[in-house]
Amino acid sequence: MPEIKTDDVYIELGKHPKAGFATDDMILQMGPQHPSTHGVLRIECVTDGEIIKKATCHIGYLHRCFEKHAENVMWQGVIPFTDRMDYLASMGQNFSYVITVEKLMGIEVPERAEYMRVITAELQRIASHLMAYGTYGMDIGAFTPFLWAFREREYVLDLFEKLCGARLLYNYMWIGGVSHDVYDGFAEECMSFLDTFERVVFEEFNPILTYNKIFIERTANVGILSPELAIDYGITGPCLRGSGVDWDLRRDDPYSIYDRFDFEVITGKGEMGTVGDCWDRFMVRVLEMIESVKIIRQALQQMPEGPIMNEKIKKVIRVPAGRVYGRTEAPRGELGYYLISDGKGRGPNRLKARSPCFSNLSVLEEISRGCMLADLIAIIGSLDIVLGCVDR
Amino acid sequence: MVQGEFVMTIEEIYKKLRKSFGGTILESDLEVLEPVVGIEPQSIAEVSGFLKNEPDLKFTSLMCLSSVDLDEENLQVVYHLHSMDHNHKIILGVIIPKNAAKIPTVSGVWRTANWHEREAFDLMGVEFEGHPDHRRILCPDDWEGHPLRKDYVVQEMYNGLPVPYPKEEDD
Amino acid sequence: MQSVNQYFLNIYIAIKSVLIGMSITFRHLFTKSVTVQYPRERLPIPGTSRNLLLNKIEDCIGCDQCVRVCPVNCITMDTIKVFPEDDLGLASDGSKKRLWLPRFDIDMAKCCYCGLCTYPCPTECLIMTDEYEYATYERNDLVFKFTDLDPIQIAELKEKDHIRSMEKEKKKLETAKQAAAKPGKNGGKSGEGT
Amino acid sequence: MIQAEYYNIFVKIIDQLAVLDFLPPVWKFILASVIAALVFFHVIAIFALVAIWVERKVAGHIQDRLGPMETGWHGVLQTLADAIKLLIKEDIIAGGIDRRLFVLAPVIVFMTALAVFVVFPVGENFIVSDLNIGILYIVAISTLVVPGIIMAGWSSNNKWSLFGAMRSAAQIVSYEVPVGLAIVCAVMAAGSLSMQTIVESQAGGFWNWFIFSKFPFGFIAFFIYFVASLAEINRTPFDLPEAESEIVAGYMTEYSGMRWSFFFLAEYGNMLAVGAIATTLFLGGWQTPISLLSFIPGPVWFTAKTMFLVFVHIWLRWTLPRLRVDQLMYMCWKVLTPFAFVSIFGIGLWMTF
Repeated sequence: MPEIKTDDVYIELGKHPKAGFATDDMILQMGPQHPSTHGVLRIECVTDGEIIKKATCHIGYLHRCFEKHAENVMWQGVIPFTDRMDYLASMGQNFSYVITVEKLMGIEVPERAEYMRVITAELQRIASHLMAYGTYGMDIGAFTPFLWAFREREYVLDLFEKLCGARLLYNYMWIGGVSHDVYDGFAEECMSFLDTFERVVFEEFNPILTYNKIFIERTANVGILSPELAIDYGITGPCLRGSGVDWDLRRDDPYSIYDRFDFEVITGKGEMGTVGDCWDRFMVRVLEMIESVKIIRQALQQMPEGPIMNEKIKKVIRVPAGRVYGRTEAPRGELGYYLISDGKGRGPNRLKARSPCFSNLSVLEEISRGCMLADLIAIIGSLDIVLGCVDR
Repeated sequence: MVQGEFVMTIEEIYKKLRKSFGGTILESDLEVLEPVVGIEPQSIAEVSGFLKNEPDLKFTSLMCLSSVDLDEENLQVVYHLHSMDHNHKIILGVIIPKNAAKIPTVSGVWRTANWHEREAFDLMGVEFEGHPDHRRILCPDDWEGHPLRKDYVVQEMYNGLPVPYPKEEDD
Repeated sequence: MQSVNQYFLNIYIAIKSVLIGMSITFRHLFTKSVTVQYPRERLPIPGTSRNLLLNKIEDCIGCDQCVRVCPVNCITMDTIKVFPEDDLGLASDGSKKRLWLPRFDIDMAKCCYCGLCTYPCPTECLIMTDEYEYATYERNDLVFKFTDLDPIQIAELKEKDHIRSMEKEKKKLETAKQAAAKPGKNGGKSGEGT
Repeated sequence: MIQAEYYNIFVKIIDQLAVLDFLPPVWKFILASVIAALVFFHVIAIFALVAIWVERKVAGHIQDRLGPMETGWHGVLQTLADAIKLLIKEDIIAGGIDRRLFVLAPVIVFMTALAVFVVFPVGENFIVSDLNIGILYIVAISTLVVPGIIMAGWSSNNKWSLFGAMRSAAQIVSYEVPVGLAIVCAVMAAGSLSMQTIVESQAGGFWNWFIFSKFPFGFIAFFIYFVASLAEINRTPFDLPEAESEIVAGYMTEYSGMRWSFFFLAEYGNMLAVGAIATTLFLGGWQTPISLLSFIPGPVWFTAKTMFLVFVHIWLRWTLPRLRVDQLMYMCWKVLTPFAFVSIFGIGLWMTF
């Protein structure tokens, strides 16, 4: 595809080289209040009719300067802020932060707490991917799968509410353990949910949306992201795996106790079109939910008895001086926290969050060039961004 | 993907870098948890290109690019690199003075650095020379100051609107 | 020939997938709905739920831990050190109360329901209840005031505290002066006790 | 003056009223026409109220929820409440728009939806005007919706509106072709352009309906008509002109309150219209499927068949995603149109031999 320069785009009226009569490109401000930008994202599209010549992202509408906040609260006070980063996958965000702090403090977490963390993080991955499934269907124009996905997601949120008292912003994983032990019957409820969920994915979600011909036509061969481009742009998570790169931090850079579980890393195979198109990214998410189900099943069976908090953790947490970068596979990709402690303050001296959505969104300009307006919506949806995570 | 035999320890990578670049690689303490290899500011782009393209290093992915307010005088830009082919990691750190915070861009090496550098510029005020799209990213274009600096004072008014949260009146 | 086959295959797949989708949605027309009619039916709230904060003020010893840990600064607490002649009694866990609490306000409009404040509370007097419907017309009505002292008492206490701090100040000054004048000798006994 | 046998049902009623004997026949005819127009306006309005409620209930139950439940029994009055809300809303006309076109556009769109109702044979003697070119009249009138939508999109001075209008114009004009060809199939089979004659030629049981009697060509023609008519009235999966997730609300973006509800009414009026046309052309109109059930009057059959088709519209809407512009055109020109020609050819052969 030829490189489009700004000079070409803002070409003088009436002097378009390819047209015999006066034409001009239209600049379309998509957002910040647009139904399909998944929050407050503004995309400045230079369009030729319905064809996008250039789509520039303008982010920051949801910027709260979380990193500055984190410098002014206690170590455990950062956790509620991490919840609010990616508000659809709060457990994953908590997980990443607490294991980074624990790495810096050099403490161990009780076995039971590790299992609880894995179970909740994987349940959260299911909930988050369900949301991605539903909103993607809605971007393409199907409304019903959205509410069905929400129905299943509600069951996960119900489990979380019973477990820790909150439905969306959990503050569940604490430094040194987890805040609540499981209630009686959690394992049974979880298992029964997983059984119905697996059935629902294969009997309802896949036939109605994933293998619908219109949906395939809309998403296959659209927004192709080659593996080299994906790695170059720092794309992680399902988007990277959708491009066929076999990379999952849970397996390749294991943290917590993920090395004890047996699961597959799903990659895009170009089943309906080219490897790395929107359909592949979507399908990776659908199949990852099934892999998460496997992990939760194993974890529930293996979960030992014991304490859920490290006894050495005091009410006022002291962290030794040092720097550490911890990363986990959050539902949307590699979530990293770079923490600097000076050993004196009550909170982090500097916290940098490397959010997956931030890097994932940056590729939009590259892969949306030359597509149609409807395809742009499909591409944004398939990248599955959360603006709270992009803007922090 | 993982090829264990190529994994290099941080010491080996450090030695290799010292051999190729000599003095621009600063003396670094490699004993601490996650050691940072110090680099001279002007040579960061070259070192990055070397790290990415050298066959037995292959640092294809830039995990994270952070800017740090080090002390009164200095800022630091920290690069977390990771090789998907060989599964080894390195952390580079570049220290630059606050009053002349300029550093060559690495967005030509890893394109993910594009937005991360814009963020570092926006929030910490590090200027990246040669960056293709050097604008603020998160704050509005006409915002004053760089919020993540420790000495940052929030501006009183922005486009005629008061910025700081109004102080509660004691009843 | 290939493309002709593909053309008919595509039409066949399209019609088939539409019919499959329609059969699934038709089945759902008759399944039971999963929603509840909110104001009339309510889902049970689990015991762990984190909603409105409540402080059992008679148990509060004013240790300030909740204020320090709160990430959004929604708790405001004023304390006055107890006077020697007063006895505030014991908290339910047996620890002695040493502080008057003329002010313990929680601004629920700021609260982020993280529950961090309830964890370090030594007497477990600050809890999160399952009350979740407390919408108000005024934002100030969301500031919950928990002190059990009436305004007159608070004014008196503040006055007393002021006098005490003034005297302390005076005493300190005197001590410093005496220490400067006659090092080693203890003085200023007359200033003690009000 | 119009011939006596084409006098519509309203003219007949007014003729029989002794009270109105003092009026000259022309005035009686005008009075009858006005009454007819009012009646059909209310038919559309009431149908729209019911259809919106049905749509919401069907949507709710398909999505495992209940839909409106508060106003009246299972929310039957919800649409009425919404209508009242829309009526009393502030009439917002944004700055920088072409006022006259903006005001006129919903009227034109609604009028076209209303005008096609004149020729629907609801029962044996129940038709407002049995024009001998009835079906041609429908095709001609329904095309008038395009200028209305373009006016709405252009006058709004909004890029999304313009996108919606252009998409809609392209879509409606293209899909006129398969619609017209599918109609031609029925016209060829019946040998008449009159709606009443088309229905009468399908008498005597459901196997005589054109959808079954000329199998498979009748069925293909019906299928093409049904799919293409979905596109004509901008329903899912062809709802690109108002695709919420892409172009906000298309040509309706700047409209609110009363004017917006006219578009809304027109959409449901159009649903009823295409349902009625499909019923008339392919499903035997008011004819009973089997003679055993002939005690049920014709209008009931007509309404039932139309409602079933409307239900299928609703059902499809809550099942399918949306096509893209180029795929829409592909479907029109490369799938529906060739098959329509095949079915015309087939029916032609059938009629010859």
